[in-house]
Amino acid sequence: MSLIESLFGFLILALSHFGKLALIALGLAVIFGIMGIINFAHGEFILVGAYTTAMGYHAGFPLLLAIFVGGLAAGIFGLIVERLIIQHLYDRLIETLVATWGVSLIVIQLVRIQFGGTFAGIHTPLGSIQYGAFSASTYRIALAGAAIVLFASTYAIFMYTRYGLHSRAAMQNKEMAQCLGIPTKRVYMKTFFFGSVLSGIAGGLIAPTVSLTPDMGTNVLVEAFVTVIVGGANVIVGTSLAALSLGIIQAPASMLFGTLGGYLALLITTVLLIRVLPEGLTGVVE
Amino acid sequence: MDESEHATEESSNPHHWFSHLLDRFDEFHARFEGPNTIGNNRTFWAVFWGIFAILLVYPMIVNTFVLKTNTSFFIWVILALSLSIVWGYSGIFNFGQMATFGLGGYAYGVVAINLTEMIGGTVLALLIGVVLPAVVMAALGYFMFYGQVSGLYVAIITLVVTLMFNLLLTRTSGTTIGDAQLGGLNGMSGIPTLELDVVAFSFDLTPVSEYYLVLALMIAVYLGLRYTVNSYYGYVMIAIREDERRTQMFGYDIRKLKTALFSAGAALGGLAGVLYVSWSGFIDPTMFGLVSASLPIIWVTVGGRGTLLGSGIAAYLLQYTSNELGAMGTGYSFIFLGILFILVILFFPSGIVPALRDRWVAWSTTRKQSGSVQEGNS
Amino acid sequence: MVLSTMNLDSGYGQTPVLHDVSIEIGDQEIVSLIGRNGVGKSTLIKTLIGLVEPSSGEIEFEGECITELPPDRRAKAGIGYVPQGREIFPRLTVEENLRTGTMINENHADPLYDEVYEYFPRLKERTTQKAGTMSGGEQQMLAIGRALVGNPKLLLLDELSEGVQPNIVEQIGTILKEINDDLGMTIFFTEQNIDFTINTTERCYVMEKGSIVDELGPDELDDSDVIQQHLTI
Amino acid sequence: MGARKSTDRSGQTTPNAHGSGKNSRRRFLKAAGGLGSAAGLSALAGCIGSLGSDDETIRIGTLYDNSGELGFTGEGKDAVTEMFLEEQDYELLGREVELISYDPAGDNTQYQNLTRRIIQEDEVDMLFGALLSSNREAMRPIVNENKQLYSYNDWYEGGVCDQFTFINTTLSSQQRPMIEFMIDNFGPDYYAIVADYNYGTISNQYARFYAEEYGGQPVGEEFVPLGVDEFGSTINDIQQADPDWILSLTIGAPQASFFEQAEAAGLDVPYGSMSNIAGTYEHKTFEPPVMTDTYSCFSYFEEIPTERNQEFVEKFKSEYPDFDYVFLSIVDAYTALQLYWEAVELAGTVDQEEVAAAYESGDISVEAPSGTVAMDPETHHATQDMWLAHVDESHEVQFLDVDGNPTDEPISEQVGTSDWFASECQLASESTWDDPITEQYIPEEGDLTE
Repeated sequence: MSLIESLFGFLILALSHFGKLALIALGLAVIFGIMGIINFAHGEFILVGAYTTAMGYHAGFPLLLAIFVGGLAAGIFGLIVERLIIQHLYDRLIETLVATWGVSLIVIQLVRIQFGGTFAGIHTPLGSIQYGAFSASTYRIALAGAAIVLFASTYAIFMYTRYGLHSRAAMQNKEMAQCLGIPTKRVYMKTFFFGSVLSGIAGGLIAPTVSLTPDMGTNVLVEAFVTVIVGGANVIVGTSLAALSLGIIQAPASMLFGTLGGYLALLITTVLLIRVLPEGLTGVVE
Repeated sequence: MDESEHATEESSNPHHWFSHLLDRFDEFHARFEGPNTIGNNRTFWAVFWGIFAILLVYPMIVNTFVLKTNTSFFIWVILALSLSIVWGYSGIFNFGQMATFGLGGYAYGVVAINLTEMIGGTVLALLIGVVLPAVVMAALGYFMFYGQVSGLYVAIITLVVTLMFNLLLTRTSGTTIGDAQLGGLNGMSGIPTLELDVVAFSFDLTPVSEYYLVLALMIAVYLGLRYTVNSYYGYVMIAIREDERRTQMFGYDIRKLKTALFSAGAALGGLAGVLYVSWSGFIDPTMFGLVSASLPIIWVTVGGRGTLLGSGIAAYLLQYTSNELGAMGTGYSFIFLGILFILVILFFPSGIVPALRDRWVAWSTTRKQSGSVQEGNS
Repeated sequence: MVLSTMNLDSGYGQTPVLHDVSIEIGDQEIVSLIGRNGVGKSTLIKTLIGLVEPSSGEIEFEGECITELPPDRRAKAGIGYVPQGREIFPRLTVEENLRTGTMINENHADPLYDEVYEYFPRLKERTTQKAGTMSGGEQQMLAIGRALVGNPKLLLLDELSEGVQPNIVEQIGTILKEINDDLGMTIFFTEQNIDFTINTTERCYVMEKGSIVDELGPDELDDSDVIQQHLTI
Repeated sequence: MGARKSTDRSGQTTPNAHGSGKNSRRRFLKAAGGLGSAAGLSALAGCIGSLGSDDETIRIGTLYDNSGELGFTGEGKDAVTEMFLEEQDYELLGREVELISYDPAGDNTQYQNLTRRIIQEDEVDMLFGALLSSNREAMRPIVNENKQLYSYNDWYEGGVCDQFTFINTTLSSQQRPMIEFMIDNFGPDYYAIVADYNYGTISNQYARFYAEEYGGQPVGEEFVPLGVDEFGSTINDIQQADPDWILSLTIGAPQASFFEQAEAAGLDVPYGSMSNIAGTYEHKTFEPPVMTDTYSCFSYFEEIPTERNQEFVEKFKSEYPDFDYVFLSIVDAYTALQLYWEAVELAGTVDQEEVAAAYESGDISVEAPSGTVAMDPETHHATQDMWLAHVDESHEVQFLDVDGNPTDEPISEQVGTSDWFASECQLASESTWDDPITEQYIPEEGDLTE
C-alpha cells in the first residue's frame, strides 16, 4: 500500500473514530458537566434513540426525520426519568450512579422482552468512496461531520440562549444562581432533556452502522465515559478534543495491532491522561 | 445506650454475679465500639451473638444446597466489607474491588492447580491469592495517589483497569500456566478446594467445614475492621475521607496512607476471591466485567456507605434476592432488581442500615422520654 | 413595610443559630445589621434569601408571606442578594454575570445595564473579561451590579467590605447611598466595618448570639462610641 | 398434570410466564425457607425439602437464560421445551413429567447456584442447560460432582468428553463441508475474522486444519474482542490482503455490525461463515443486500425444505409468535428432548446410570426437525446431516450441493466429530459411571494433523 493510501486510510479511520466517540459522549458530557450526574443509563438513551430511529425508518420516514424522532423519543424518556428519579437525587453523585444503573437494567430487559435479541437495522446510506485499492463508507465520514454540527449547535445553545447562560451559571454555583432567581431545578430538567435528546440523536445517527441489540448501550457506555472524563470540565471544547485525540490514538493502534490493540490503546491512554492531566484536556486549553 | 444507663441497670439488678458478667460482656465489646460504627450497645451485641449462635447450628438444620449457597453469601459479605473500608470509610471511590477478588481467585486457581500434589499447596495458593492483588493494587495506588488523582477519577481509572483485565483474560482461551488452563471466556475449572494442613491440624473442606471456616473468617474480618475503624487508624481514614487537604496539613502523608489502605483492601478482596474460587472450583473473566465491577459499589451504597454492618447486610440480602429471583425462573429478574435499586436510593438515600438506625434511635429516645415523663408524674 | 420578620428561629441542621429575631425594614430605607464575627448575621441574611430554612417564625416581603418559598422565587419577587465572598461566576464574562441577574424582580421588564455601568464604569471596561480573573474589589462591584440589574425592591448585602481595599469600600458605600437615593431601592446589609456603617446607614440593628439586642437610630449612629461598644464586647 | 400445565404461556405476548400456579408456590416456600433460616426460622427449611418428592413424577430441569444478553435465545429453548412436553402430554413411561426451569440470567455465578439448587433441592432426573460454553463449564464441575445426567445443546467448539454429558448440536468440526466448498468454488486464500473467544479461536483452528486438508490457507487473521462493533481497520486490512473469501467467526450481534460496515465500505467478497445465519439469523435482521453471498453450514436452518421441518416451524411460530425466526438453538433443545425420551424409553426407567447406558447403546436415533440425529456412544456427541445455506441478494436462503447447485438435500449426511476428537474421546470403552472421565479436549497446535 502506498504511503498516500495508508495516510488516507489512517485519516478516514481517525475521523470515523472521532465521529463515533464525539457523538456517543456529547449527551453524557452535557448532563455530567452541567449537573454533575453520573448517568449510568446513558447508553440506554442512545438505545432508545437508535431503536426509535429504526422504527421510524421502517415505517417509511426519511432517515433524517427518523433520527429527529429518535432524539425526541430519547428526550421524552429522559424527562420521565428526570421527573421520577433524578430530580430527587441532585447533588448526590453516587446515588445517581446506582439509581441510573437500575434504570439501565430495567430498560435493557424491557427492550429485550419487547423486541427480542436483535432488531431489524437500517442499511447504511451514502455508499462508499474509493481510494486506490481501498474503499470506505461515506456515511462513516459523514458522521464525523454530523458530530461537528451537533457540537457547534450545542455550543451555540450554551453561549447564546438564556437557558445556556442559566445552565452555565448553575453549573458553576448552583446556590448563587438560585439566589438570583434562576430556577435551577427547571434548568436541570431542561438540561437532562437536552442531554437525552443529544444522546437519542447520536443513537439515531449510529444506528445504520451497528447492530441494534438491547446491549448496544452498555457497549458504548465505557467509551463515552472515558471520552467525557478525558475531556474535563468544558463540555464542548474538552469533549471534542478528547474525542479527537482518542480517535487519533485508536486509529493507528488498531491498524497496527488489530481492534483489541486499538481498544487497549484507548484505555491505556485514558489512564495515563488522567494521571498526567487531572483536569482533563480542558485544563490544558484554559 | 450509654454508660449511665448501664449504671442504673446495675444498681437495680440484685444479682451481682450477673451484672458482673454483663460488665465483662460490655468490656469485651468496648474495643469494637465507637462513633464510627453502628451498634455500640449491649442490645446490639446480644443480637449479634444470638445470630451467630443460630449460624453455628445452621448446618444441622439445612440441606447441602442451602448451606453451600449461604457460604457463598458470606464470601460476598467479606468482599463488601473490604470495599466498605476502602470507599465507605476512607473515601477512595474504588471501582476495582471486584478485580481484586478476581485476581485473588485466578492466582489461587493457577497456583493450586499446579501445586495440588505438594503438601500445603493450597495454603501457598491462598497466600499468593491474598498477596498478589495487594501488590498489584499497591502499584496502581502508587500510580494514582502519588499523581494526585482523586475522587471520580480514581473510579474511572480503577474501572478502566478492571476492564483491561477483562479484555486480557478473555484472550486466554489457549493459554496455560503450568497445568492450569486459563480458558479464556470459558473460564478456568477444576480448581482444587482449600486444604488446610497446618502442623497437627488438618482437614479437608467439606461443605460443612467450609461453611464454618468462611463464617469464622467473616466474623473475624467484621470484628477486626470494627476494631480498626474505631481505633486511631479509623479516625485517620475518616479524616482522609472528610478533608484530605486538612489531614495533610496535620502532617499525615496522605499518598502513602491511601496507597496502603487501597492495598490492604485489595488483600481482603483477594482473600474473598480465594474463598470463592475454592468454593466454586471455577472462575472466569466476567468477574472483571462492568456488571460484576458494579456489584460491590451497589451493595455498599444500598447498605450505607461508612457502615460495615450496612455493607455486609446489603451484600447478603441483595445476593440472596438476585439468587431467588433467578430461581423464580422469569425474565423479569433484572427489572425487579432495577426497581429495587431505585426505590432504595429514593427512600433510603443514606443506605438502609443507617436509615433503620436513625429510626431506631428516634423511636427509643421518644420511648425513653415518655418513660421519664411518666416517672416524673408518678 | 418592605420586609419584616417575626420571631424567627433558624440554624443549620440540629444547630440553632438565630433566636426570636424580629426586624422591620421600611420602604426605601437603608438599614444595617452589626455584630461581631459569628453572631449569626450571615445566617439571618441567608434565611431571608432562603438558603437557610427557619425552624419557626415568619418572613414577610411586601406584605406577602415568603417563609416557605425557595430562593429563586424570593429573587423573582424582588429581593437582590450580594453574598459574603461575592460568589460571582468565575468562568462567565462580566457581561454574562450581569445577565444572570435579570431574573430578579420578574415584574420589572428592562434590565438596568446602563445604570450599573454608570455606577461601576470599571465593569463597562471589562465586559468580555472572565470574572474570575478580576480583583476582589472589582468582583464586589460585579456582585452588586449583578443583583442591581434586575432592579430589586430590596437589596441584601452580606459583609461587603470583607476582602476589599479600604478606598474601594468607601467608594462602594457612596454608590449604595446613590442607589438608595436615585432608584429608591431599599437596602439591608450586614457589616463589621464601623466607619462604613456610620457613613452609609440610617438605622441599625445590633445582633449578639443570634438575637437582636438593640436598635440604633440616627442619633446613636452619630455616636461612634456606642457602636464601638457593641462591636468589641 | 396440574403441576406443569401451569407453565403455559399466558398470552403469547409476554414470553415469560413460567412458574405460575403450584410450582411457583412451592418455590416460594423454599425461598421463604432459605430466608427464614437466615433470620432464625430455620426449623421450617428442613421439612420443606421433602415436601415435593414424589417418586411417580419424572422431573426435567432446564437452565436457560431468560434474561441478560442471551435471554431471547433461552426463552426460545424454554418455549420449545414446553411445546415438546405438551406434545408428549407431559408423560413419559406413563408417568407424569414435571418441568423445573430457572433463569440464570447469563451469569455464571447464577448458573452454579442454580445447578446446585436444581440437582440437590429439586433432584431432577435429567438436566438440560447452558447457552454459552462458559455457562456449561461453570455447570459441569457441579454436574459431575453430583453424577447428574446432563444435556448440552447449543452450538459450540467441541471437545467436551464427559461421562455425564450428552451433546447434540453443530460443532465447529462438523462445518467442514463449508470450508471445502468455499475453497473449491472461490479459491484457496481466505481472510479469517475471528471473535477473540473460545468458540472463535478454537473453531478457527479447525478451519485452518480443514482448509489445509482441502488445499487452502489463511492470508490474514484478525481476532476481535467480544462486544466490539467497530471494523474500520479490519476492513482496511482485508482490502490489503485481497482474499478469495472471508471466513466469518463473528460472535454476537455487536460483531455482526461487521457485515453492515463491510457493505457500506464497498467490500464485495463472499463469506464462509461458521457462526452466522443458522444461530443468529443476520439475513433476517439486516436489510438486504448486506449478507449477500454468505455461505453457512449447520445442521439446521428454518428454511430446510423438508415436510417434517415445515410442520415444526409452522407449529412453533403459531404457538410462539414472538419468534420471527426459528433458530438453531431452539431446534437443538427440541432434539435433545427427543433423544432423552428415546433413551428413557429404551432403558425403561429414568435411573440416570441406566439412561446413560441407553444413550451409549448406539441405538439412539431420532427424526428431528433437522433430519436424522443419532447419538455417538464414544463421544456422547450427535451425528447428523449438514446443510449448506446460501444467502442471495434479497436475503433468501437456498441450499446447495457440493457443486454449488440448488438442492433439497443436505450437503453431507451423518457427519460426526473430527477424527482427532473421536480418537481422543472414547467414553463408552474407557469411562464408567463410577470411574468417569470428565474432560474438555482443546486441540493444540498440530493435534489435529496427527
